[in-house]
This record gives sequence, structure tokens and C-alpha cells, in this order.
Amino acid sequence: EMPKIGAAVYGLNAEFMQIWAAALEQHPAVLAGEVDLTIFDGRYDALVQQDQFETMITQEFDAIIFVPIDIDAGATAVDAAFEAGIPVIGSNTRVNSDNLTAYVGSDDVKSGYMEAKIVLDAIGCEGEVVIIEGPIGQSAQISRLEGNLLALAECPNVTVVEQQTANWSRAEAQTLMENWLTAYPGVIDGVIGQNDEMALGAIEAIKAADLNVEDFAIAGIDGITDALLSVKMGEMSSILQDARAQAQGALDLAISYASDDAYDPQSDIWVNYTDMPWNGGTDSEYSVPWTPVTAENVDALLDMRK
Amino acid sequence: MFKKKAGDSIAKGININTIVRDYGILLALILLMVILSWSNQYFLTPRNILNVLRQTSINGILALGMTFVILTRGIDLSVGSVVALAGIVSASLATTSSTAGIMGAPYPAVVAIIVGLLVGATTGGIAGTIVARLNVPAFVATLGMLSAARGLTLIYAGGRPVPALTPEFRWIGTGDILGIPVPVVIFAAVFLISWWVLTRTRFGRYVYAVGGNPRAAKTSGINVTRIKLYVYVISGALAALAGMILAARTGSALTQAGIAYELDAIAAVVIGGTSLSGGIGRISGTLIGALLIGVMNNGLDLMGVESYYQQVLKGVLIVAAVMLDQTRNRHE
Amino acid sequence: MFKKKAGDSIAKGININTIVRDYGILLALILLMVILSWSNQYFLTPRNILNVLRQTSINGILALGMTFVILTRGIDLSVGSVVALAGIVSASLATTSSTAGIMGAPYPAVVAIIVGLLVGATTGGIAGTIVARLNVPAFVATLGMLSAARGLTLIYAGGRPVPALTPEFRWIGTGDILGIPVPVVIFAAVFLISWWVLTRTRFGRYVYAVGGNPRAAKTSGINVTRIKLYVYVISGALAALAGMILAARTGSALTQAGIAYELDAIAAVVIGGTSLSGGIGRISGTLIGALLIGVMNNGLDLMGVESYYQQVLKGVLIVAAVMLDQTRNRHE
Amino acid sequence: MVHLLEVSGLTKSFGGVAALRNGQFQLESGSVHALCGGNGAGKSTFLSIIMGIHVRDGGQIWRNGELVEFASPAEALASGISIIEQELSPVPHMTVAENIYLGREPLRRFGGINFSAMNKASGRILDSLEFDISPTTLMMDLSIAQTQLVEIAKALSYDAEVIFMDEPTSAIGGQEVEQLLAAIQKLKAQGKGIVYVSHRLSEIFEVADHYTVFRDGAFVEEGEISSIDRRGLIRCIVGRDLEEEFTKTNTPTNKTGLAVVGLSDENKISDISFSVNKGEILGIYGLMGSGRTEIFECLFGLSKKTSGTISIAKKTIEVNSPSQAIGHGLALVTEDRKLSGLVMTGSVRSNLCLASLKNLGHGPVMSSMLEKTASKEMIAQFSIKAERDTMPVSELSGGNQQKTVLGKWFMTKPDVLLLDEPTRGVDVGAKREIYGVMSEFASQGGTVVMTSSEIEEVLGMADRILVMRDGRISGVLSRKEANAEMLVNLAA
Ligand SMILES: Nc1ncnc2c1ncn2[C@@H]1O[C@H](COP(=O)(O)OP(=O)(O)OP(=O)(O)O)[C@@H](O)[C@H]1O
Ligand SMILES: Nc1ncnc2c1ncn2[C@@H]1O[C@H](COP(=O)(O)OP(=O)(O)OP(=O)(O)O)[C@@H](O)[C@H]1O
Ligand SMILES: [Mg+2]
Ligand SMILES: [Mg+2]
Repeated sequence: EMPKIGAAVYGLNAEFMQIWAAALEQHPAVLAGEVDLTIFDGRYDALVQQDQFETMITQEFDAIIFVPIDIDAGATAVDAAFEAGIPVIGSNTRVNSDNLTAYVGSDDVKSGYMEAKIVLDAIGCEGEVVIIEGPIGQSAQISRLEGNLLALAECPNVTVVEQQTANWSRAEAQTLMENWLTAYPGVIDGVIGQNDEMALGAIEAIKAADLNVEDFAIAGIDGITDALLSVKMGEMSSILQDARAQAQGALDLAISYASDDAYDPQSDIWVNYTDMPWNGGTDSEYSVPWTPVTAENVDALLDMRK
Repeated sequence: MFKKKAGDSIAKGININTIVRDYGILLALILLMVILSWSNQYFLTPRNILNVLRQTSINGILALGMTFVILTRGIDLSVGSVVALAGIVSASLATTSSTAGIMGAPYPAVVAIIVGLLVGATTGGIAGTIVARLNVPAFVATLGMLSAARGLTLIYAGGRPVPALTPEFRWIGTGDILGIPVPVVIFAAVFLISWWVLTRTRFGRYVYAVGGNPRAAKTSGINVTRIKLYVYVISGALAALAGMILAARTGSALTQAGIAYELDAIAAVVIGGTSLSGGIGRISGTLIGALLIGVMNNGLDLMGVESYYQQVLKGVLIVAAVMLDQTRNRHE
Repeated sequence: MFKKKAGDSIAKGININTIVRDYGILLALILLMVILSWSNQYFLTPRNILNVLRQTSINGILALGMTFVILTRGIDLSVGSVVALAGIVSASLATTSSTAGIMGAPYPAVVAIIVGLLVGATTGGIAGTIVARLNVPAFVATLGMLSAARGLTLIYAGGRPVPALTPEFRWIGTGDILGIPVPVVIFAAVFLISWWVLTRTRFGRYVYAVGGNPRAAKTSGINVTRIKLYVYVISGALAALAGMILAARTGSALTQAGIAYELDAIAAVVIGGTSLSGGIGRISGTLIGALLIGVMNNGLDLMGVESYYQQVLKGVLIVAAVMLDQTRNRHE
Repeated sequence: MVHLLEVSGLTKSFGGVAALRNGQFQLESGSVHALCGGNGAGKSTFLSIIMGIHVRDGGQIWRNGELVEFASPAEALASGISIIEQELSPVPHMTVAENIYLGREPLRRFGGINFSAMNKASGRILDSLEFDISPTTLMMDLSIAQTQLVEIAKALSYDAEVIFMDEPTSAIGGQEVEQLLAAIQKLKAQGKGIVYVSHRLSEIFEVADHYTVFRDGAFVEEGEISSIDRRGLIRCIVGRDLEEEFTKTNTPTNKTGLAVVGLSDENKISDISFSVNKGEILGIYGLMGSGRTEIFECLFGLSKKTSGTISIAKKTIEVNSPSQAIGHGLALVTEDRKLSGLVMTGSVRSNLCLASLKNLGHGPVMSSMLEKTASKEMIAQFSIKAERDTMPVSELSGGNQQKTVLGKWFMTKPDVLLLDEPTRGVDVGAKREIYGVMSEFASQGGTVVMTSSEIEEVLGMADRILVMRDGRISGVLSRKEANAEMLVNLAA
């Protein structure tokens, strides 16, 4: 009897979760047909995700991988699964529930800190920056902002001239940046984009204003393909969030919890990330390290996307 | 009352043509359910049926309020934002979190709920006043409210969710009465009341009359302005109710709750046969429309249809369902 | 043709009442611009003016197409999804990326653009056929298309963006002609053509007549079905054009492009004085409506209004602008 | 003595254009007062102001000697005034009973509407007027004539002391008119006051006691009906003498213009055959619902025929849509200008040109010069009273809207004119002009088929009269042999 595993993700329309989902389907156990995997698209709505949990509980899934839209709003769903005896493995975004079986993810506060630090270092801990935020209230936005502010606290001579949401969207960020460049001509030194899409939008705006991208320190998070290309051209910095490790790690854990017998993880990530040992699959938390994208590793990363 | 009634066809003997014409959309729903129960063993389980109903209840409640508005030739785009605003405000009264709650929280659930309903009725009242008294097109007035109410939500909550709601408050989202989930019970109650109001009371008739021919309504001595105002209040209050149920279900109120909910609510109303040009429609149609959307979402998930294909299928199914429905008047 | 024309008031000498009545929304726009230029030194700089125009062009193009549809009493909710679909398809022809492009890419930009336009015209044609021939309400038909076209986009692109567009293709988003950004030039051209078609051609007259009274239009020998079909084709093709400009502007085509764009496009049309019940409106109103939204967004950013308060202000401003506008017919 | 209603110096202008300059009027109890005037004289505006539908600019209104100011129809209704509006305005998706009782539905104990009481009461009212309409039918399923009957029933059901009737008979004829007039006599006997507006002067002389005439928005004259004759009243309305009312100059040729053989549809008409020669005016007479309109709709491709052939000038034609019909040289003036005649959101000019756009430009491009000229021509030909031809057609008075519809179809330069109640709501002066245009059209070789509920009009204008009964032809009479009695007998 194959274990039936469901993956409830907050939304599949953007590239990052697409990479995540694709990695799940590339997991050796899935390729070998050892598990029955279904991916549910949460359509960016906490309630839809909860509904999908109910559906999975009804269908008696053996384990659930959960990428919630919100750290708090996911708890009810997790608790419901727990009551039904279904293990829930968190991935990418944490859930505020004691009933979460395990969590594989990367600390957003850390990435927020890292990206801001890169920008601040580049401008010598002095000058003016703008922050382009994710949708206000979303967990990733809250945590990454927390990280941004931590780094900014270390540079008292840096002022944040503007801070606005562009809802993870490149087009919105582009418009925002165009307007800021007009309102603060020659002022802005750095752009902290809470994801790559928005950092890329800022770059387009700078180009459209006939300014030099090199004159700005720009950073984003996630390591989506366009950002890798942009890093390669020396336009921005990015911090790779390893969607593949988050997805495949979670699936290994899910299989492990779903099967009665002892299980050896099949994904190569456990080999690649020595900082993140499998430990018999019993840890409650696995922290996937962030990898700054550099001129050195960018080609290798791009190759993996092919 | 409107169109031919069930009674008519029964009196004349069951006539398949009449049924198709009058209840086309119901047939579409039944057809969909038959296909689903035939292709998935879980679909017809009591547990899943309750799931579908629970999942439908929030959009259903919004759609019931929207029916009133659309019957008067209006539209209420603000419901999604009101869901968030009322959810956040009531949650801030019903949370045990010391940072997210307002002073003195948690208050009894009933206080939180009343305040939430007042918030919804107020936003509805403002939108309604702008539409009815200042003659601003409903689309613009409620689009403005969509934006403003979302902003107010973010300001009120400082952009953060309100977690840790009291069990008492959460009961309206997660509890059950005799095995029926509370949201479903509330949905049913709202439906019955709406049905009674629309078909049996003067106010209900006036709603139809204002939408069917505002001039005639006015000439007959009806206070058109007041009726228009009231329907937005109703829609706002029901949106608030839905917002509180949503918060209670998910366990915390989110500032980005309810985004784009207006589209699904309007869809349920229109699929249910109510005309966007006002004056024509049945609240039972809205119920069926909401159920159709709920069953579709549930069924596609249940069958594990891949997300991208789901979106294509949903588009096709909605159109197909409405095409099956011959009730729609072809008068114009 | 419909409503009063500029010529009339000029003939009688400039009458402030007439201007307020006929061009209320223009006054609102001017008022907003005066306030902005007074409170922000950069607002009236040529560079910022070009910014506003460039930022308005995408919504503006969508709104121009939407005007045709709404004038016939229809609505097109699918434009946002068509933006994404046409953007992705044309980008896959104009990319140098070996993984994201289709075989033989990059093709000349003109090929990519023609294919993109065809994609838009086709989705519009399908939606139009469902509305015009199968009598499905426009809201349902285009909501179905909204969902289906988004799904097709994701399927076509496998959920990934199409990056690395050729410079030739990107020119339509980032280039300029005599210092005017190409998107602005395209927007202006589309506006002029639309204006000409609506006011000067037989087709334009028919669009108004079909929306004003479909029955009278039919009795007068107009092929109502065909006119309805065509307006959706126009809207679809213009949405595709907007989608390609967007892709060219951002440098890669994204599958989640254009989400919720329909609301802004409809808002521009309605703010511009076109009635959702059809038959009444001016394309110049749509231009002003789109500019008003663009100026508002730009101005609020420029003045550094905090994002939460921006949303509240936007809601209030939209309603206030429309209230200033006395053009709206109070006929009903 | 105290009048039920007294009005003096009422003024109203719309956007700078005076619709009413001096409305003056006195209504006594137990009387029927005819309010007369040409199209656009301000009669409807006058009545709607009193009713609280429009806000006046100036003037005074006394009700039973008390100065009043009605801010809404609700207040006017409360003070005992009800109205039958000229523009029929039903709530289409409600039943007849719901329309009649709109705003004052009988309630049950717990606040719910007592539908059965409402249906019964409506049934009683309709029966007492001998209108054969079921209270539970939907308004949208009624013909325009039936809709008018319901509005009459509704206005009477208020049991108001003052009843305004703004052209209550424009869409009905024969028996129904008689029933209305009888009902009015009864109300008069009960001491009520009725204001009666109609362009059918024979009705006025039959039912009214007093008359008041407005011209160009101002009071002209009032008096006892008994003190004036038809000619005098016409002179007063039009402002000059009219010779004969019907101008008939055409003589039928012997070339067939339109021939119809065995025309039937699903259920409203069957086996209709007739032919009309060029230069001839064929009148179709019949009672309400006898199928006159349906014949036209089948001929024009608006309704599907199940059998029958149509030929124009001996050539059989296929008609499946109005555009085909227009292509074959047909033109149809429909009976309901609001529903299918005019695009109310459009201007006078755009409505006039709507069916002829193909001839008013170069290819797909319109020529505003050609349009302007064509529209000017029609406005002159039908003396349409419009401030500018770019004004919305909805702002024209009822009669002028009707003339706009006629103008639209004349502009297409048709060979065969189908006229369904062409003079509905048109004043005496204009009627005569329309008759003139009709005759002129026929005498130049055009073919005309017209219906009318006004028996005098059919008798006055038609060369031959075809009478319909229950969807079939019950007789054809020549102009010479026909008289009113024969028509009524054949139709009933
Ligand atoms: N809403 C309006 N806006 C502008 N002008 C109007 C409006 N209503 C009426 N008018 C104008 O007022 C004048 C009087 O119109 P009214 O309808 O009172 O005439 P009437 O005497 O009832 O004519 P008819 O016999 O044709 O019904 C006309 O010239 C008409 O064009
Ligand atoms: N049940 C109905 N539902 C909708 N429309 C109807 C119905 N009955 C009649 N009509 C419409 O009413 C009009 C009148 O139809 P018909 O030809 O039977 O009557 P008529 O002889 O012209 O008499 P009149 O017009 O005076 O009623 C037609 O246009 C027809 O379409
Ligand atoms: Mg009148
Ligand atoms: Mg008729």
C-alpha cells in the first residue's frame, strides 16, 4: 500500500512555489512510484488551505506537507489533521502550532538580515535606502522586515527614505521605484527588495530612468531564475532560498512518518547540506541554510534550473 | 412568485421542459454531483458533504447579501475588504493576545460579534449613502470602499494578524450544533431569513421593484433612496458576519483575508440566475450558485486535478453550468 | 453624438456650469494635479509626467477596450488573464532563453506581437461568442475566461516566467520615439483610433445603439450579435497588446501578470462617465479616468504617503472625483 | 368655492429650456377636466410637478384650498392624488397584482404580505373595469395595450379624490376605451375630479366637462366643453385653423406592392393573405390582441413565421431578420417606441439616422455633414419640436418621440411602410402632418400598411380595411363601403 501524501501550498502561480512543487515531483520516491503525491493549490487564501486540509482528512491521507500562507492561520488546519492522526510536515513557512510534526524551512528573519546587510555593506553603512515589501501582514513580509530592521539598526547613519508594499510583484515594484526615483532624485543609494521579483522591478525602473544600475546596491531574496541572470550581470545580489531542499526534505520526513518501518531519506539534499543532518528523521526542525548567490556559484545554480 | 413557481409545474404534472427551464442551474448542480460521486468514493460521504457546506458558507453568506444589492441594480465590491475589517476588529476584542487585542480584551464573544456586525453595517451604510443619496455609481462607491476598508484594516491592526482568539468566539467557526457545523447553521439561517424577507415582506417587494423599475417604484410612493441604502447595510453586515466566521475558522484574523471574495460572491448570484441589471432573480438561485461553486472547488481538489488544469476546468464548468440553465430571460 | 458636445458650449460662450456638468471628471483630474504640483516640486517635471503616462498606458489600453464592451452593456473580467496569456505566448517567441522559448525562438518581434494579438483576439472571440450567441451573461462568460486563460498561461509556461526577451521586443515597453516612451505612443494611438471608431464610424454608432436599446437596434437592422462579438474581440486584442507591453517593460513575461487588472480598467471606464448599463459614455472620459487613477497612484507615492493610508485615500479620492462629476446622467 | 386642485403660475425649465412657463388650472369636484395642448405643450410636465415627480421652478399649488408642496409621489398619493403616466412604466418582472398594489401591499399579522388578498383585490378591480387580465400574470408577458389597462386599474385602485390620466388610451381602442370612459363617469358621480389628457378629441367631447388648453408651456384658455366645438378646440390647441383632419391625396395603382400568402406563426396568427398595391394605404383593424402587431413582426423578421410567403413587387422575398427586411425596402414603425423604437440614451439625430447609417457615409466612415442634413430634413418634415437635434431623445415630449420614430423610417426611403399605431400620442396638428406624409408617400408609388386602434383614423386614411379577429382575417372592406359599425362587428 503506497503512502498517500498531500502537499498543501499557499499558491502555485509564482515561480518560487513552482520550483518547490517541481522539486517535490522530482523526488526519487515520487519518480520511483513509491508514494502517491497530490499537490493542492491554496490560491493565496488561508481558508482555501483549511478547506483542502478537510478534503485530505476526508480522504485519509497518510501525511501532509504544508506551506501555509500565514503562520497563525495555518494552526487550525494542523490541529485538525493532528486530531485525525495525520502527521503534518511544515515547509518553507512555519506554523504556530505545537501539533506540527516537523518543519523544514529557512529562517526569513535571517534572510532579511542577510540581504539588508549586503546592501548596507555595499553602501558603506551610510546613505539612503528604500525597502520594497511583500504583502503587508504575510508572515514572510513580517519576518523579512524584522531581519531588514535588525541589519539597519547596525547602521545608524542609514536612513530609510521610503518603505512600501509592492505585493511581491515586479510590475508594482517597477512603478513604485519609478515614482521614488522622481521624488528623490539622486538620493537613493540602495534598494532592499523583500523578494527577487520586486528587486528586479526596481532594476527595470532604474534602467528606464536612464540611470546606472551599478550606482545602486540592490538585493532580493529567493534566487529565482531572472534574479540569477541579473546577479550574473552584476546588477543585484540575491539570497537563494533552496526550494528544492525545503520540498524534498519535507517529503522525506513525510514518507518517514507515513510508513511504519524505518526509512532512509532518498533526496541528495541530506548529502549536500552537511549543516542539516537527517538525525533519523526525528528532529522537530530542519533549517535549510540560505546561500548568497555569488558570481562564483551562479552558473552552477543556473544549470540546475535547466 | 417570480417566474413560474414550483407549484405551477406540479399542478400541471411534472413536465421535464418546465423543470429544465425553471431549475436549469439546479440540474447543473445535480449533474455535477452525480459525476463527482460516481468518480470519487469520498464525495458523497457525510463528512465531505459537511465539508462542502462549511466551505460554501462564507461565500454563501456574502452572496446572499450581494443578492439584495444586485436586485436593486447595484453591486457591492467592498465585501472582501469588509470581511477583513470586521474580522480584525472583532478579533481584537476576542483575542487573548496582549499585543494584538485592544484594552480589556478578551471580551465576551457576543460583544465582539455585535461590534463586528456594527462595523459591517457602518461600512455598508456609508457605501449605501454614497450610492443612494449622492448618486455615485455603485461600482465606484464600493470600489472606493474596497480600497478604504482594506487600508483601515491595515491601519487598525498595524499590518499584523490578530491571533489567539477565545474558544468561545471560535465556536462560530469551528463548533457544531447537533453535528452540523455552526457556519452551516448560520448560513442556513441567513438563507431562510433572506428568503422570507425577499419573497414575503414589503421590503422584499420593494427591493425587486427598485431594481425592476426605479421610476415606477418612486411613482408608487416607495422611498427608493432608503431601500437602496438598506441593501448595502444588509450586504455590509453579512460580509462582517462572514468575516467573523472566517476569522473564527482559521483561528486568527488576517489583514489580507477576503481578497477578491467579491468576484466569487457576485458569481454565485449571477450563476443563480439573478440579473446584474436588477429586478430579476431568486435567492434560492443564489444558494444553488454558491453550492455549485463550492462543490466544484471541493470536487476538483478531491479528484486531485492539477492546479493549472483546475483553473481551466473551473472556467469551462461555470460557463457550461450557466448554459445548461435556460431560466435566464432572453427578453432583451 | 451622445450627450452634449464640446462644440455646443463653445458656441454659446464658455459657460462654467456647462463645463462643470460636461467635464466634471476632467475638473477633478485638474484639481488633483494642481494640488499635487503645489505640494510636490517633482510632480510637474517632464520626467514625472512621462512616468505617469507610461504607468497609465497599460491600464489605459485595457480601459479603452473595456469601454467598447461596457458601452454594449457587457463587461470583460478576463482582461487581466489575457494580459498574462498573451504576454507569455508572445514572450516565448521573443526570448533568447533556450528553455523558456518555443522552438526556433527568438523570432522577429513583429511575429511575436502578431501572434500575441491573435491570442487576445481569439480569447475575446470565444468569450464574445459565448455572450452574443449563447446568451450567457457577460459576467459569467468572462469570469470563466478569467479562470481558463490564467490556467492556460500556467500550463503553457509550466508556471515559470519567460525571461530574456529580445531587445527588439522589449522596445515596445522600454523604447522611446522622439523622447516619448513607446507605451505612451501606443496608448495615444489606440486612444485616437478608438475615439475615431466610436465617434466617426458606423460600427461605433452601432456599439452605442446596441447598448442603449438592443431591441431598437435589432429592429433598425443592426446585427446585434455581431456587434457584441466584435467588442469582445477588440477588448481581447487590446488586453493582449497591454500584456505584451507589460512583458516588454518588466523584461520578462510572468504567469501572475495582470491579476486583478480588470477592476482598475473597469474603474477607469466608470469614473470616466460610461454607464455600466450601456449606451452612455465617451472614450475621452475613459482616458481621463485612467489618467486620474494613474496620477493618484503616482502622486501618493511621490508624496510618500504611507501605504496603509494610501489605500484609504485612494478610496476616498475615487469617490470624491466622481462626486465632482455632474456629467453622470440622473435619468433613471 | 374651494377647488380640489388649483394651480397658478407654474414654471419649469430643463437645463435652461422652458418646458412650462405658466401652468394654470382649476379642478372642481365631480368633474372631468380635459387638459389639451399640442406635443410638447407641457401637459405631462405640469402633471408630474403636481405629482411630486419633478420639482417646480415657480408657481403655487392649492389642494382643497391649502397651499401644498409635494416633495415626492408618496406625498401626493397620501393627499389623494393618483396618476396614470403617459410613459407606461411597469415593473416587468412582477405580477399584475404586485404592480397594482406596489407600495401598499396588504399585510398579514406578522408583517408578511398577504398575497391571496392582494390577488383577489386586484382581480376585483380588473373585473369591475371588465379588463380581461389575470392578476398573477407577469407584466412583461402583457402586450402594451394590456399594460396600459393595468396602469389604469392601478390609478383607480388608489380610490383617490383626484386622478390624473395622461393619455390613458393611447395604446388601446374600441371596447376598452368605452370601459374606461364608463368608469370615469362613475367616478365623476362619486364627486371625484379627473384630469384627462388625450389627443383623441372625440374622447374629450364624450367625457369632459371642462377644458384647459396649454400652448408652448403656457396657459391659453379654459372653459366649458359645451361652449366650444371640435374645430374651435383644434384652433385653440394648434393656434391656427386646420381644414379637414385627414389629408388624403393618394390613389392606388394596380401594381402590386406587397403580397402575403398564407402567413402563419406559432400561435398568434394563421393563414393571413392579402395584397397591397403601390399607391395604396391598407388599414388593419382589430381588437386588442387580435394579431395585428404579430403580422408586422413576421413580415419584418422579428417573429418567426411557420408558413407563408411574402413578396414585394411580385418578387418573393426571404425575411429572417430586420436587416434583410430593410434591404428589401420594408420599414416598420413599431407600436412601442420606448421598447423597440428609440435608443433613449441617444440623441435625436442619432435615432433619426440609426436605420440609414449605411447611406450616410463613405464605407464604414460616417459623414457628420450628411447626418446633419438628413436629420434636419426629417425634423422639418415631421416638425419635431426639439431644441437641438443633438439633445437626448429622452428629453422630447411623447408625441415628438413618436415623430422621431417615423422620421427614422422615412429616412430609409422605403418602398413598403408598415405602420403600427403610427400616431400614438401625436397631437392633432401633427397627426395631420403625418397623414399628409403618408398620403404623399403613397401617391409617389409607395405601399402603406397601417394599424390603428382609432377607428376614425382607419376609416379616414385607408383605401381598404382588413379586419382581424383572433389571429385570422375576418373581412376586407373597401373605403367606400366601410363604416365604424361594420368594423366593430367584424372585429368582435
Ligand atoms: N426631462 C426633460 N429634460 C429636458 N426637457 C424636457 C424633459 N421633459 C420634457 N422636456 C421638454 O419639455 C417640454 C414639454 O414636455 P411635456 O412632456 O410636458 O409635453 P406634453 O405636453 O406632455 O407633450 P405630449 O403631448 O407630446 O406628451 C418639451 O419641449 C420637452 O422637450
Ligand atoms: N404573452 C405575451 N408575452 C410577450 N409579449 C406579448 C404577449 N402577448 C402579446 N405580446 C406582444 O404584444 C404585441 C401585441 O400582439 P398582437 O399582435 O397579438 O396584438 P395586436 O392585435 O397588435 O393588439 P395590441 O397591440 O393592441 O395588443 C406583440 O408585439 C406581441 O409580441
Ligand atoms: Mg405628455
Ligand atoms: Mg398592436
